[in-house]
Amino acid sequence: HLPILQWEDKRGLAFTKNNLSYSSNALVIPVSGDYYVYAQVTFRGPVESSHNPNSVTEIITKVTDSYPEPTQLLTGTKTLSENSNGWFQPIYLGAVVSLEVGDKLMVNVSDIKLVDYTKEHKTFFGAFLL
Amino acid sequence: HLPILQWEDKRGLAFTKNNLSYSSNALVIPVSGDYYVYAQVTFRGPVESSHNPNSVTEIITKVTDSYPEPTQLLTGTKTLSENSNGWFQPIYLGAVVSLEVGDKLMVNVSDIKLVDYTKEHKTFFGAFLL
Amino acid sequence: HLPILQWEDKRGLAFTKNNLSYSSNALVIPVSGDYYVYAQVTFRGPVESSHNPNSVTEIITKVTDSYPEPTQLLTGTKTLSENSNGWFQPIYLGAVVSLEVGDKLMVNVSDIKLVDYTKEHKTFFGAFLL
Amino acid sequence: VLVQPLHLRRHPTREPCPAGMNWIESAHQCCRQCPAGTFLSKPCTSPENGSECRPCPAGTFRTQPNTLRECQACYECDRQAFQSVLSNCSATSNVACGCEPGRFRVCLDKQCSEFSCRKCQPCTGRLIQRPCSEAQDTLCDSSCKPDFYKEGDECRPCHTITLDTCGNECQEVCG
Amino acid sequence: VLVQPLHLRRHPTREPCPAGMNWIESAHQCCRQCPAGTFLSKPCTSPENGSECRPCPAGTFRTQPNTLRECQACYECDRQAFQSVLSNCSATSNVACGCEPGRFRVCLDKQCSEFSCRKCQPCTGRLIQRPCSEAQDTLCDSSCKPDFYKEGDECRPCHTITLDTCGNECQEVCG
Repeated sequence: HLPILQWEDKRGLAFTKNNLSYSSNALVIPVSGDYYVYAQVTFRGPVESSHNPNSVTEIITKVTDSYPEPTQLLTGTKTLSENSNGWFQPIYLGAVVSLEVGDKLMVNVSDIKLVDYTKEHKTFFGAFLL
Repeated sequence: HLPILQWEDKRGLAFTKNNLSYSSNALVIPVSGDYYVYAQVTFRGPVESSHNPNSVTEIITKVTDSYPEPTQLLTGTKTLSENSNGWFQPIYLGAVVSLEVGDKLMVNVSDIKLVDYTKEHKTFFGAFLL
Repeated sequence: HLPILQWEDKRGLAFTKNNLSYSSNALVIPVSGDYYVYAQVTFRGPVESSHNPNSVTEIITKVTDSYPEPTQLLTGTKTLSENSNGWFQPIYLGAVVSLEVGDKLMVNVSDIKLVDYTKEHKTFFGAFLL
Repeated sequence: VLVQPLHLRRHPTREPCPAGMNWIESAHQCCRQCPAGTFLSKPCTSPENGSECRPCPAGTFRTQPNTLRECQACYECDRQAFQSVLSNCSATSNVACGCEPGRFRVCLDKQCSEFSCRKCQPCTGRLIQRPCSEAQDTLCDSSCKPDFYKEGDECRPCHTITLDTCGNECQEVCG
Repeated sequence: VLVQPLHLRRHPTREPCPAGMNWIESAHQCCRQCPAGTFLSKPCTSPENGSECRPCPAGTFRTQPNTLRECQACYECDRQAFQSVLSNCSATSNVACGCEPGRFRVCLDKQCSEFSCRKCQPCTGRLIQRPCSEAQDTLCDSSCKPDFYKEGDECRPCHTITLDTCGNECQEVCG
């Protein structure tokens, strides 16, 4: 599977409340219901170690005890044409999904080395119950 | 007018509830109020039949009995520069709009042949009452 | 600081309610709480007067009496590769932020001359209390 | 994927309204439409007493009779992209934009709802087959004007050359 | 930045369920898993009496035993991009897509979950080292076939040339 992003859940703009907790790279759903789930990942390159990619992908996935495989909920995939000199590419995703208590939400990316993790307002992830 | 997208409203991740129904390609608003309306369309190409476009557009429109013409609520339009070999371009739109009971919401696109309909987590459309 | 965008808050699709008011280019928060804040700016070019940019940036910032400097809440920045003839580039941002009564929300952009202000459904800004 | 977290009773069935009238949910009846250029500020209380219509505020318009609570915001012409106003926004019509003199439209989509204004080509040293217009660039004659000689795909005036720098093409024309 | 505006007590600690069973929150107990190809339409009321499982509706599937309330929607093959169906979606397996005959896959990401189908090169005038396949383009021989001469990086048939237009390369081969 694609690499999973790690998140800061306490410092700066980050926070959790009402039992929506964050543990081992995932948001843990405290009560069944419909949630608006969203995430933005800013990709940037080129980065020496990884060959010049021709695309970047961000996927919000759900892991549940009721099924052995993760479910892809939302996917943003964009091809890159300008990867000679420096480039930036934000991908925003957001939608309503039905979740069960105990479900875990995670963000996967095509290449973790291309993720701009330097500023909390460029790459972020969240959810709220409707 | 631009072609209107058709949606799956029951199978997989798709669902409707609380009387927000889907019929003939449109969401039908059951109660007047402010809604957060959103949609993502993933465009992809090149596709033989349609000449290589230089832009893709996604528009969320409202149709109402109170006016003979559709109203454009949200528009995302992006020019394309990388369309020699395969390309992908997601466009996400979302905002709060005031709607009346009976209003219909639809998603129009510049070229229906360029829409990636193959995976439900790449192209999606929804709304919820605030 | 980067230039601040001005907004229409009454005519057409624009509206404010529940004391969330708009004054001197900012949304003013009437009650402390968690808000989903969002904005889309459609950039377009080339525009003679401004040299051909190689990137565009949109930032949602917070200004508060409790701190002399603005806080960057959300940032979307994209490099441009196709700016010989006409180009369009929408950037959408949205997330939940904790705000205090009296806080002001604004949208800054890298170059105001590149903002497509011609149609209300292409560039928009809003917030709602969860 | 659509959801709306409120439990609601189905709204009552509506008979179609007679021509010139629209069903108003909040008034639970048909009300007379407001004419183009106005909007419905207060719904009618009974079909007889008309709806209260108010003119669209400056900067907004409605091209059709309606029972909407607000008018549509006028578009603006893209001054920085050399667009010019063909006709101003009025209460009953949106603004219409074209290109500044000396420029023509380059459509960015099929409907040409988005377009940029590019400089017309000058046809230096050539006759103009078709002048530049809103919709199309100038069409230049393929051959050069009298007293101009061809150099690559440019037409150069004879009087600027000295005989020794003059190739055979230029000899023929200017010789 | 994550938030969730509801006040809740922590849910009771759960002992892991025996193999073949999953904890069902709404039933507050372990229930038997539904087999692949079905979904949990009604949770069990006690561990003994099994869960009610229903087959996945057409156009959906589950490859594994589960206690989910719905099946996953099948993917579709991208006909407009010359993809073809290798195996149809069934109740227990997603659709599998490949390329139409005469085309090969060009992966757009590392896992090749997204790919376009490009035309195989024809190797005109050359021997085929390795034929075109789903995964790779045809590999042509670097040298030309007999009775073909090299012109740039193309191989041209001898019979089409007339001696006077024949360069030295072609003289050698076709002479």
